[in-house]
Amino acid sequence: GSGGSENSGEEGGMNLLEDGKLTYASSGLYKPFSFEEGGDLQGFDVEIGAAIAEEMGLEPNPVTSPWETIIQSLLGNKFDAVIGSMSITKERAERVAFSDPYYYSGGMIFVPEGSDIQGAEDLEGKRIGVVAQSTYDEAAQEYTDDIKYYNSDVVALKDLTVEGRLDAVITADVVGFEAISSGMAIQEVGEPLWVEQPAFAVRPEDEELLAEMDKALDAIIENGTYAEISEKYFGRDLLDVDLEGITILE
Amino acid sequence: MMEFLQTMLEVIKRTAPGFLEATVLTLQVTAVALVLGTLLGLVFALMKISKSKILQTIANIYITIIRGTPLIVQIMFLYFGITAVIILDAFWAGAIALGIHNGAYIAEIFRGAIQSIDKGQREASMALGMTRGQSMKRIIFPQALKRSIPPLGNQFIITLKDSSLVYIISVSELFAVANRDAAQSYQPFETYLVVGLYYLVLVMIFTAILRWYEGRLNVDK
Amino acid sequence: MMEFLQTMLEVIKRTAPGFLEATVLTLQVTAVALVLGTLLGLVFALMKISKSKILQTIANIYITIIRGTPLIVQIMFLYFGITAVIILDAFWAGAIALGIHNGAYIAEIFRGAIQSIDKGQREASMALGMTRGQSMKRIIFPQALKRSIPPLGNQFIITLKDSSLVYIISVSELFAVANRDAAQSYQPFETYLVVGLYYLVLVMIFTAILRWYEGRLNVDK
Amino acid sequence: MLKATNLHKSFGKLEVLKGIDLEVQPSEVVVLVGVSGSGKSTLLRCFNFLERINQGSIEIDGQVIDAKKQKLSQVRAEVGMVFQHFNLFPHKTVLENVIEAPIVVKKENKETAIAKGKALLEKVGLADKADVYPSKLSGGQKQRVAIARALAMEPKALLFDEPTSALDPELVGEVLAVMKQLAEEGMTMVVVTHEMKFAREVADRIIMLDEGVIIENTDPKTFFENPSNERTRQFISLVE
Amino acid sequence: MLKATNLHKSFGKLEVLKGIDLEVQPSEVVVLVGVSGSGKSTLLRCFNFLERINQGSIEIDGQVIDAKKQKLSQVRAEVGMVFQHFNLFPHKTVLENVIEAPIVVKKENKETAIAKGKALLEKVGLADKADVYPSKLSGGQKQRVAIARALAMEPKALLFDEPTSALDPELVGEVLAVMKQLAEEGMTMVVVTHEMKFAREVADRIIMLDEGVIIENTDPKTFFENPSNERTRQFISLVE
Ligand SMILES: Nc1ncnc2c1ncn2[C@@H]1O[C@H](COP(=O)(O)OP(=O)(O)OP(=O)(O)O)[C@@H](O)[C@H]1O
Ligand SMILES: Nc1ncnc2c1ncn2[C@@H]1O[C@H](COP(=O)(O)OP(=O)(O)OP(=O)(O)O)[C@@H](O)[C@H]1O
Ligand SMILES: [Mg+2]
Ligand SMILES: [Mg+2]
Repeated sequence: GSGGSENSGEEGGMNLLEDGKLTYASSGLYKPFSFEEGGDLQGFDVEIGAAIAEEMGLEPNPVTSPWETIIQSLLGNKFDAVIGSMSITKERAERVAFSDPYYYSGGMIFVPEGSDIQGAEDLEGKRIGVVAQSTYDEAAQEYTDDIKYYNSDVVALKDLTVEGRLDAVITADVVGFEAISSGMAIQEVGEPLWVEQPAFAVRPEDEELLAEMDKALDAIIENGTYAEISEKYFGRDLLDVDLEGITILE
Repeated sequence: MMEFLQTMLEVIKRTAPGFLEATVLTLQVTAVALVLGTLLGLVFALMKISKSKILQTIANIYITIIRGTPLIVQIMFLYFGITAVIILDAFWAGAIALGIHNGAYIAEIFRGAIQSIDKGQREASMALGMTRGQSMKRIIFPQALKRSIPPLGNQFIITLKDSSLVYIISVSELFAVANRDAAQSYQPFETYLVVGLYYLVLVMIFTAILRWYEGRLNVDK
Repeated sequence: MMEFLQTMLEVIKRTAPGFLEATVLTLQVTAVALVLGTLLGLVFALMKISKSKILQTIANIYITIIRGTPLIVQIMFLYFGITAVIILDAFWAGAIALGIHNGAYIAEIFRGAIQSIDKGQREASMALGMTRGQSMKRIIFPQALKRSIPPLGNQFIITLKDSSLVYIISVSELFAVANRDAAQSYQPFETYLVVGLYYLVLVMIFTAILRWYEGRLNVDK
Repeated sequence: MLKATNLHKSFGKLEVLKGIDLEVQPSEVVVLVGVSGSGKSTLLRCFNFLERINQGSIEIDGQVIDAKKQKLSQVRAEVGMVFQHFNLFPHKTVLENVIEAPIVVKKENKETAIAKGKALLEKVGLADKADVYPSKLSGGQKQRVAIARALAMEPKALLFDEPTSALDPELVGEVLAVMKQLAEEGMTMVVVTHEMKFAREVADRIIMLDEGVIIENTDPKTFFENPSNERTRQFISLVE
Repeated sequence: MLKATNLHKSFGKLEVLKGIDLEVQPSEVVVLVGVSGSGKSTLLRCFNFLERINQGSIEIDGQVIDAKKQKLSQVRAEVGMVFQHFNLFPHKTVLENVIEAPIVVKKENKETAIAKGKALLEKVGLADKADVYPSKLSGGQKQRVAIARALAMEPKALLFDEPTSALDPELVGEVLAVMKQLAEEGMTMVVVTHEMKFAREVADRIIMLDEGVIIENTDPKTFFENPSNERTRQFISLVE
């Protein structure tokens, strides 16, 4: 737990929950971005958050929050920022302030192995699983009314392997690939539907904090820390993508 | 205050279509769970009071496990566990998990009611030449059933509220819909207040029906 | 079968560090909820049996609302609602929500126990010249308290299981940690089975302590 | 008619009946007395196999009953029992209480059972209460219904376990009157009671139990005026 | 000592006492009889203000008690009551039962209370049970403790509501003996009982209640041998 001395003098207007600490949240159910293994919270988002905090001279304090309520919790002062693969959308931007994107991610359709679904056009009227309050929810609504909501992408993907429960899951490509490489009997369909831009989210009034975080992001990209973390989890640099000809989700 | 009421009215209006639809699902899950739970409860209650040690043990294990673990764990376990055997969609998985959960509690209600019947009743019927079975069927059980009605009614209300937990396996009942609305609208306070009202009204209706029914039963005799 | 046991053993080993840590949190949330619930329960029970209509009404409203809405809605409402007033971290918000929830049930336990004391006790004490207050404090309440212990014990066990719901406001108790493990290991079936075992063992320990304590109480007198 | 030979009965380590020998002749009325806990109820219940005996034997109508070989429910149907707390079936009307066993146990047809049941209610003076539920009756009325219910099975003997102790004093008489009438009609009866007046007037024999042993077994006159045992004398002085 | 004038008491629409006039002299023993529901308990409870009266007045020691002005708990402390079901405090030992009220109500100091309590237990023959819990006592012993408990408040009068009806017959005597002793010592007593032998021997006066009205108020001899009312005669024939 983290008790609440708000506004501290030292960090000026950064309005941190705890002095000298950057408390940032992810769902913890989004392997390989945020997950818990052996009691430790880890993953790409968690390490990026740590690097950002250190760059800002703060102690990193990663926490988890169920995705459905993560924005409510941010606005309710439960933590300082979301560093949890939250993509920039217009609707979210009305409530929170976003940093620059910190990676690009493809929204991808996954189906059970051997499914007849060949592409997005086959999704018409099918049962699609997504995480509630995710960008994939809106995407799925374009294809079908039969949407099942989950609190974890991984659990949704697992349900794909249960015959008759789901026809497809829409989630981030990397999340699906991670599941496939762990032996789950699912496969991707076609190319990413779009590319989205996950970014750090803070309360709109925390402008100073956001500026500091943007500065820190530039710095870790510059000094190679970012590439190192990305390499560790994905074997490549996530920022290293060709954005030609692909829709960028807003 | 006026402003707050204004907001609340708006939230109620905005959420009504979705919430009412979800209410139907809540009631459906509850109904299936109750029917299944009552059947299971009856079977396990009879097992528990039977003379067979094996049947007693089976019933005890079932009841101990169900009463010893949280419902939400049972739901998750059943949803991911039962799939190895049969295919169930979320609605049925949720309703069945709730039903199995209820079964243990209802079994204890029936057993308690049966054992609460004065043992003079059994003795009197046996002294008249009835067998154990006849005595149970014609003398003990009818009285026990009547005595079970208030705690069963209570259990029904608990089930209605417990049905909120199947949201976790993506059944779009009241709480699931409220969650989505709270996140979308960024009005969690108002949304949860309204969905709480929905449950409260449902519970009060349920309670009123029960009171009326209990009253009728008492007048009958 | 062998293979299954093998897998289970591995899962138990793998999850042990995280689950044991989470068990501590589960017990802490439960303990806070129980202490708070008992205090609230006492206050509201006394209000309910008081002669003041206003106090009675307040207690009735509290109990009706708490018993008429799902715990998970109460948790969400408190966590996202109360933030407007004071800042509570998730642990305290969850424990307090659980405590307030418990208060209503414990109030009914105390009230039931007080009213179950034979009215001859009150009459005998009044006939000896005691005031209502003296009679309650010295004669009725000590007996009621003893009679409350079994249902209170039961309520304690319910609370232990209910504490699993505070996962939703991101308290890292057992069920939250199990969720995370299920999402990371791709082994939901085994994970939920193991976490179920944790709860079962806790409940059985709790139950054994209670039985022992009840036994001791009975010997005492 | 009823005969116990060397009857032993224990509850766990507590030996309640320690070798009872007792024979009841047809049409005899035997009153059983003794202080609380002496084993009176237990003895009665053994006669009706509501308790399993540990040792000894019980004969009904000259036939030894073997709990292992015989269907006890059938044996029980032959010896009726009336309880202290009536034990009427609260979910059935007075008439239904009376006809339940004949229909269920003896498979009597319903019309016959009703006709006989009504006659029995007439006999105990409750013809007008046939369609009433037991909760509406006074204690004395309840006990009279219980007697009619037992009689409906046409038992060879009737056992009474303190049939009037749960009654308000002014209601005792109506129940004793019915019992007296039955005795006069030749019913074989074993009656546990504290009503010494009834014992004196109606009993053919009075038996005193003390700590699981029969310490007095004699006619009423001798029992009250010249008991053989010191404890009997004590008991009489206490209850009279 | 105790005086009721035109006492009326209703429960809802049911008028249970319909204008009772009754005066009890100091040291007098009054036995109250009547069929179940006639209002005996209610009358006793009115004397002790466990029931509020609807009309009429009650005097204690010549002083009219006004429920609105006086602290009833203080008035109650002056008139003791012994109940049918003893109502001992099960969570307290026998001695604690006896000293509870003197300490709590009369603020007696503990040593004094214990000394007096032990003397009272001696008086009812239970000195050796002082540290035992009530659950370990027989019914007769419980009732004697209840009497000691009432005496500990040094009441001006004692009310008994069927003090022996919940007892096994062989235990009735020991309680009646204590009551008789109290009567001989000059305690003012009002006793509801069905023990006609006690009434005959100990009562100064017997009062018969019927449907909330006093229909007999006379000495025992007249009551049994020459009652003025037909219903009294009926009642006597039923209970004797
Ligand atoms: N089912 C039982 N289990 C254990 N002990 C029992 C049981 N039934 C009776 N007893 C004991 O057996 C003894 C004799 O009991 P029983 O009821 O036969 O006495 P009783 O003479 O009928 O007494 P009462 O006048 O109180 O009815 C008592 O000590 C009683 O506690
Ligand atoms: N608290 C009460 N509320 C309603 N009715 C009551 C109450 N107490 C007694 N009565 C009724 O008042 C009437 C007289 O009761 P009371 O107890 O005084 O009779 P009783 O002569 O003592 O009878 P018993 O011999 O059965 O004790 C009865 O009809 C009874 O049902
Ligand atoms: Mg007996
Ligand atoms: Mg009375």
